[in-house]
Amino acid sequence: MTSLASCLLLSALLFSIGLAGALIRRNAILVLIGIELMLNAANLNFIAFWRYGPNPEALTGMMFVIFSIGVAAAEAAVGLALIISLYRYIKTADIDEVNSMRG
Amino acid sequence: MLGEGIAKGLVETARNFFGSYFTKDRLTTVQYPEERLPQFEAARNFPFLVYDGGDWQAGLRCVGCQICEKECPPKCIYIEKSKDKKPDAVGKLQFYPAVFNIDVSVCMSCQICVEVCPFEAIKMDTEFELSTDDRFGGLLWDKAQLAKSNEHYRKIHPTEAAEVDARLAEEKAKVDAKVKAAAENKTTPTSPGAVQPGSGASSTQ
Amino acid sequence: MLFTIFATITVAGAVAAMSLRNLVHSVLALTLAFAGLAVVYLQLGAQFIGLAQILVYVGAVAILIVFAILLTRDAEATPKFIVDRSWKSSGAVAIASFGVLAWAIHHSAASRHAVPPQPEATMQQIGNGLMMRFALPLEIIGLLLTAALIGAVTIAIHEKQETR
Amino acid sequence: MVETADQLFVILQHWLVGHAPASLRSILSVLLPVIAILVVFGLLFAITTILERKGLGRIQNRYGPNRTGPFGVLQPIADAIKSLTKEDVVPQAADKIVHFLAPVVLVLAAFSIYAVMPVGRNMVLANLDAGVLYFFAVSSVMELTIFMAGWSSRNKYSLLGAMRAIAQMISYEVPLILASITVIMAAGSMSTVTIVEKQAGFTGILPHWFVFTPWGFAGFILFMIAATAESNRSPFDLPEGESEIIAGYYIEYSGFKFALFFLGEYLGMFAISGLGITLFLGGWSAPLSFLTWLPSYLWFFAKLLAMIVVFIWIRGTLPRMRTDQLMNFAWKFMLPMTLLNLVTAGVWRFLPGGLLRWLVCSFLVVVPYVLLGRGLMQGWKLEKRVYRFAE
Repeated sequence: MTSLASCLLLSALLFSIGLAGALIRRNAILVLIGIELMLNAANLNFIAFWRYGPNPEALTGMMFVIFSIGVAAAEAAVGLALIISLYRYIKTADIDEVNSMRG
Repeated sequence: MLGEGIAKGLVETARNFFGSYFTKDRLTTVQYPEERLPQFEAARNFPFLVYDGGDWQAGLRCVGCQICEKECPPKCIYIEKSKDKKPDAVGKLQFYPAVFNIDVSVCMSCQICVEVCPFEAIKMDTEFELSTDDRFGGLLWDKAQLAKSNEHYRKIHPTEAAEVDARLAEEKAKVDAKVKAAAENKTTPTSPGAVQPGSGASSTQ
Repeated sequence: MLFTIFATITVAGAVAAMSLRNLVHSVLALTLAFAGLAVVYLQLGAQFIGLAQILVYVGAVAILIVFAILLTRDAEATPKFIVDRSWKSSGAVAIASFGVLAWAIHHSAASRHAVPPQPEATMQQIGNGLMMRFALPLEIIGLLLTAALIGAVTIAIHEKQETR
Repeated sequence: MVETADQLFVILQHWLVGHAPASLRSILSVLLPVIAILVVFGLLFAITTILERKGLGRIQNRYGPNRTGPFGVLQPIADAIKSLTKEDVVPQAADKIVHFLAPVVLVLAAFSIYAVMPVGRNMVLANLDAGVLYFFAVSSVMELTIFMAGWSSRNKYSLLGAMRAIAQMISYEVPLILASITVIMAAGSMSTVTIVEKQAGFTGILPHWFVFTPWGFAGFILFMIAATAESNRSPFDLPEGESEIIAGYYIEYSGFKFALFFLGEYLGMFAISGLGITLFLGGWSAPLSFLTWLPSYLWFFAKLLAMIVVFIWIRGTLPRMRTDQLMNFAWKFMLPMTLLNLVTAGVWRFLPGGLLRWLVCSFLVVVPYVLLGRGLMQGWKLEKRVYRFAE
């Protein structure tokens, strides 16, 4: 029963799970994982609309996902580098502890 | 240039590979159960008890003094001294070990028991094919398994055995001389005080 | 049918990733979600995207996260509170967003179209698209990735020297 | 006759599927090649273990295993029985589920790589449009299983080994992919079958393999170096260095799970050799024009065995590298070389055929090699080692 609606529902579910995780969990790495999940949900939307959309020959949705994967990889690299450098300063990856602006 | 050494190494290993098929003396491996390397004379593995003559029970040199039991670092020797005395190799009445066990799974082949034994009764064997399917009983050797003839000792450690034999012969000669002297003393009465300390010293030795 | 199975795997992986206490476990669950999503892409006819998803997410991003977890040494310690102080309101926001999205999907006109035939997306077409129509975005992505590489390296190296 | 011999297994498969009930046909047509892959490469694993042990033995002037069966050829069976009957020890602190999953996923991933491997004419399970990408995608899963194994064992050495393995595999994946991109450029396709077909045909008696071009030759060497690193084989076997981290990520594995790891490792090696053959050595095509009467699959497996022999030879020759040497080699030599090789392949494509093309491209390959090699060796202080106490 693969249809546009089911794909979109899966995507919405993934997005909400990612959002909930990013908002609820305290660990910075898990927040990053949540953001990755949300990006993936968006990618799934692009693919679904490319597949069921009116003009699949243009490959626009697919191209967007390729670039989005590239951006997500860059984001993960920089985000994790930030988390590691943050950890070096304050010895925790718990974002609730990072509430002061001391360098 | 990068890679030269690698090429050289590859040629060398290839030469080894093919050479091993053509020149047999390249192969250093000994095909063990069929071929064996001669053992070194100083090789040692686990201790055994030396006996003289044909009967191991009569000829056992061990007198059950328990020095080795006390000195053994991993405490793998267990001795029970006998209640009665039997004549030993030289004919003197001695205690003998009623039980003499060595747990070779514990033994560490340190040879301390050999060094402390005053009677040359315990020596190191060279036997190494000792595998057994019984982990506990199979490696706990009793007196019967431990007893090996002096000829065996001469065979595995010829030089050392010759020294020991010479020393024992010397001692035996000394004892014999004393016995003879004592016998002569008994037949021809001389001062008994001169002999007494000498015989006392030899009995404590 | 297959879609349902892989969608379930994906969602289960995502839920596990966000709820497990052990961080390494949650990354492994995340890779499961990524892999499930890759299979969904393959089912939708996007072969290149599906394989790229596995290559990038399972092969690179998951490994990167694992390295970060081990470098921050939180893998073994399970903290007392794994959730935020404001978890109630955050959860409500997430549920509300899902509600809105689901409502929108249910009522949108886009999902009522007939299912079109499987569109073609050969590697040739994708390559031509990337090299011709999307050449500029490709260059920009290359620039971005280089910048990200250099940025990540400088962040890590700079901090290391300062703590010494 | 030649045609029948070549297509023997294809015909056999069609015949078997044709005789099955209609409802089973679609499953059977997939299942049969899968079973064939499992059996053939499982057997190849057994053959390779004995070949490796014998070969290494001979290189070191030993006999190698020669007790089980004639010349020790039954040794793999003895090993299999031993590993199957051994006790499976799981550390108490280990993460039981992950510890169990790691070898299973590794072997699954390793076997699924073979789906895109053309082992003969018309003999490929799935002719994917993105076959080469599939290969790299699936082999990247193997990195994750290594991490799973190393982390779940709760052992310092295994974690260290896993981290070394991952760092090494990620570093060498870049030159591996870049080296194979040259072929993808030249063939204009990512499908393994199309790549092999592009290398068909002969000039005189020599085939049109990509390895017989300057960029192809350099690409092949670079690919094989990266492949050696990727499959964690000597001289890049630091992740499982016995003398330093006592077998790395599979310290805590025993019995059948250890055998699975072993299998996965060898399957990875075969797969990457197979990819090298497909990309550079013309896949299943014959090496000389008058040898085409031999069946195609025989050629593929002959090439695969030759690659395995080279792997064993290298293992018997080179000592293990140090981590800094490994990383320097990857980033200061392999990466620039593969990037320049990419340029060379482009130049080759756009220059007209003839001697000039050969000269220019050879120049483009050799000069960077010499310069980069010199740069790499600059830090090394190579001198004859003097042994003070030995000798």
